[in-house]
Amino acid sequence: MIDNWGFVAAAWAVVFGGLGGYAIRTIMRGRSLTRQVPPEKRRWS
Amino acid sequence: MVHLRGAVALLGRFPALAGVDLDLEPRRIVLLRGANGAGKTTLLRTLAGLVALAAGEATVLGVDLRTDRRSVRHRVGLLGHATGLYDDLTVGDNVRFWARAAGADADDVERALTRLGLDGRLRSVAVSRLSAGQRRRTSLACLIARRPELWLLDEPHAGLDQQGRDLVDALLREATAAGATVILSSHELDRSMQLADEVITIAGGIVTRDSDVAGVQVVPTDGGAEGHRGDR
Amino acid sequence: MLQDALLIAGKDLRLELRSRVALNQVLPFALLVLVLFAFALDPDRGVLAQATPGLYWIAVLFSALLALQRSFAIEAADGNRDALRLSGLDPAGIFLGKVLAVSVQLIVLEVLLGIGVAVLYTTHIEGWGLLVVSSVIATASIAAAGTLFGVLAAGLRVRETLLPLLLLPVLAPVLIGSTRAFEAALAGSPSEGWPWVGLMSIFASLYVVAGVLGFGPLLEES
Amino acid sequence: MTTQLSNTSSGPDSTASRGTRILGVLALVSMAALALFGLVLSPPDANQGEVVRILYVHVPSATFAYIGCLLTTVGSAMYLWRRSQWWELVAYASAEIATVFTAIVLVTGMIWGRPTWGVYWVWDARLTSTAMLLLLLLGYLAVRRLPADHGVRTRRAAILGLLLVPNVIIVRQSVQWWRTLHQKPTLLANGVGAEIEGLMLFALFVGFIAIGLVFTWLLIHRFRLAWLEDQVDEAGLDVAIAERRAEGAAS
Repeated sequence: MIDNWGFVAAAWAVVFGGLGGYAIRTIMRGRSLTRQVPPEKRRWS
Repeated sequence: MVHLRGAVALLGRFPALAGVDLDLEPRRIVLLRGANGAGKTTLLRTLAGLVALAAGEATVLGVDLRTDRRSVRHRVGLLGHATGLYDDLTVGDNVRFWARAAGADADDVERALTRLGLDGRLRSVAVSRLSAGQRRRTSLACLIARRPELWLLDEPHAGLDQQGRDLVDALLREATAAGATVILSSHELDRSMQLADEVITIAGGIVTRDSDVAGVQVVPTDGGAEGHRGDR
Repeated sequence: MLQDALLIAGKDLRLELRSRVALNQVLPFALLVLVLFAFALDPDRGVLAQATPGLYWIAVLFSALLALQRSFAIEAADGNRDALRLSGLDPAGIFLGKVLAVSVQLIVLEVLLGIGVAVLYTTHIEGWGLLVVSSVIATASIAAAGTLFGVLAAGLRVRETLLPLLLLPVLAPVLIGSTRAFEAALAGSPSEGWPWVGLMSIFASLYVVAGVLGFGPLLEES
Repeated sequence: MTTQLSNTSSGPDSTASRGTRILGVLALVSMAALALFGLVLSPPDANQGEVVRILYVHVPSATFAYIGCLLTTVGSAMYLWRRSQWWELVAYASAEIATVFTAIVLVTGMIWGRPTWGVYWVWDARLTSTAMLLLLLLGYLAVRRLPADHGVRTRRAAILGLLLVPNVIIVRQSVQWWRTLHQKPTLLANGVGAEIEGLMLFALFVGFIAIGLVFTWLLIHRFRLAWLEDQVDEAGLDVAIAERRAEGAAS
C-alpha cells in the first residue's frame, strides 16, 4: 500500500502537466497569431 | 438570363473571379475569350452553380446563386475539360444514365446518340477504349439528351476533327434556334467568331471588354471598380 | 428520391458487372484473409473454431473498406463529381443508391465468404434465421456509415488513409454486435443474439438518416 | 500576409482579456486547493487506500471530457442548422479540449487500474469506450485540420461532430453489453465506493470546481485562438483580389 503514492503522484502529474502544457501551448500560439491580426479585429480587447 | 454584379469566386484562397460584371440576353451565342488563367473556366463553373460566390451578386436563369445554387444545375449543361463519363461503362450506358438522371426519356437518348453518330458499333464500346474525340462526342450526347436551357462549353472544339467541329457548330445553332443560350470559351477564334453573336473578353478575373462580333462595345466596362467584397 | 436511388444503384452494379473489380480483387482478398487467420491462429487447438465469427466479420469489414474505396473511386474520376452535382439527382437518392449497391456487393461477398468459412474452418452452421437477419442489418450498417464517411473523405488527397481512421472506430459496435449474434446463432442460443440485432438496427437507422440529410452538403466542394 | 505589430496599440497582444485573467487566477487557486484537499487533508479510503486520490482528478476530468463532446455536437448542429460560425468555433475548440481531457482520463484511469486491478488495462466497459471516444475525437480533429478549403473542412467536420454523441452512446451501450454478457462486472465493485463522505466528498467537489474552471479558461482561449486562425486565413484576400483585378486592367 505504501507504493501506491507513486501511482497517485504519476496520475496527478499527468493531469497538472497535461493541462498546464496544453494551456501554455494555447497561450503561445495565441500570442504569435495575435501579431498577425490587426487589433480592431480582436473582439475581446 | 445571366446577370452578374461584382462576382467574386475563390479557388482555395485564390480569387479566380475578382468582381465580374456581366449581363447576357437569351437566345444568343456568346464567345468567352481570354488568356489561360484569365478565369474562363471558373466563370463557366460559377454560372453552372458549381462554385460558390464569395461576394457580389449572380442570377442565372432567374435563380439567385447567392441563396440557391442547386436548382439551376439541372437546367444547365456544362461541357468541361473533364468528360464526366464512367470509364467502365459503355457509351450507351453512359448516355442513358446521365439522361435519365436529368429526367429525359428513351427517345431523347436515341436522338442524342444518332445526332452524334454514336448509334452504331460505338454504342456498346466501353468509354475507356474511346479516343479523345469520341469521348467528347459522348459527353456532348449526354449534354443534348438533357436539353439544357443554358449551354456552358469550355473549349468544345478541342480534340475534335473537322467534321466534329462542324457538328458542334451546327448543334449550337440548333440550340439557340430552339430557345437556349450558349456561352462557350474557345481558342479557335476564326471559327468561333463566325458562330458568336457577342464576344466577352476576360483577363485577371474581370470582364475587360463586352462587344458584338464587329467589335462594337456593347456595355462599357470600367474594369476597376473597387469595394465589391462584402461579408463572407 | 427512391427512383434516383435505384438509378444510381443500377449504374454502380452495372459498372461492377462490366469491370468485375469486386469479384476479381475484393473477394480473393477476403478469402486470403481467412487463410492468413488460419496461419496465424493454430487450427488444431480449437482457437480458430472459437474465433470464427469474429474472424469472419473482420474479413468482411476489411473487404468492405476496399469496396467503399472502389465505390468512391469511380465517382472521383474525370469530373464525375461535378457531373453528379449537375445531374439534378437528389443527393439523398445518390446516398441511398450507393448504400444499396455496396450492400448488394457485400451480401454476395458474405455468402461466398460464409461458404469459405464453412469449408475451411469446418464450421457447423445453424441458427439460420438469426444469421441471415443479423447479416443483413450489419451489412446495411456498414454500407450506410461507410458511404457517409466515404463521401466525407472523397475528393481529398488523404482519402485512402482518412476513411479507415474515421470508419473503423465508428463501426466497432457493429463488429461487436454481428460477432456476438453469430456466436449466439452458432452456439444454438439465438435468444442471446437478438438484442444485438436491435442495437445494430438503431445504428443503421441513425446513419441512414444522417446520410440522407448530410449527403447534399458533403457533395459540395466549396 | 499582413503583419502588423501591435505592441504600441491599445489591443491586447495575446488571447487573454481581463475576464480570462481573473478566471485563470481563480483556476490556479482552486487547483492549489484541490491539491491541498486531495493530497493532504482527505483521508485514505478504507478499501483502496491512497489510490482513491487519483479519482479526485480523474472523475471531474471524465465529466468535462463528456461536456466537451456535448458542446462539440451542439456546436456542429447549430453550425449545420443556422450557419453559425460562432458555434462552429465552439465545436472545434471544445473538441480539441475534450481530446486532451479524454487522453488524461485514459492515462489516469490506467494508472488507477494498475494498483486496483493489478494490470494497466482491462477490457472494462468504461475504459474501452473512453479509448473509442479518443479515436472518434482524433478523427474529428483530423478532418477539421485538413489542408482543404475552409468551408469544406468545417462542413465535413461538423457532420462528424454531430454524430459524435450518438456514436459515443452506441459504442458505450455495445461495450457494456459485450462485457456483461461474458463476465459479471466484479471489477467495477471497487470503483468509486458508495460510502465516500466527509472530506473525501469535499475533495471531489473541489476537483469538479477546479477542473471546471480550467476547462472554461481553456475553452475561451482556444475559441479565441480558432477565431484568430480564421482571421489569418482570410487576411490577404482583399489584397489578392486587388492584385488579380490589376492584372486584368493592365492587359
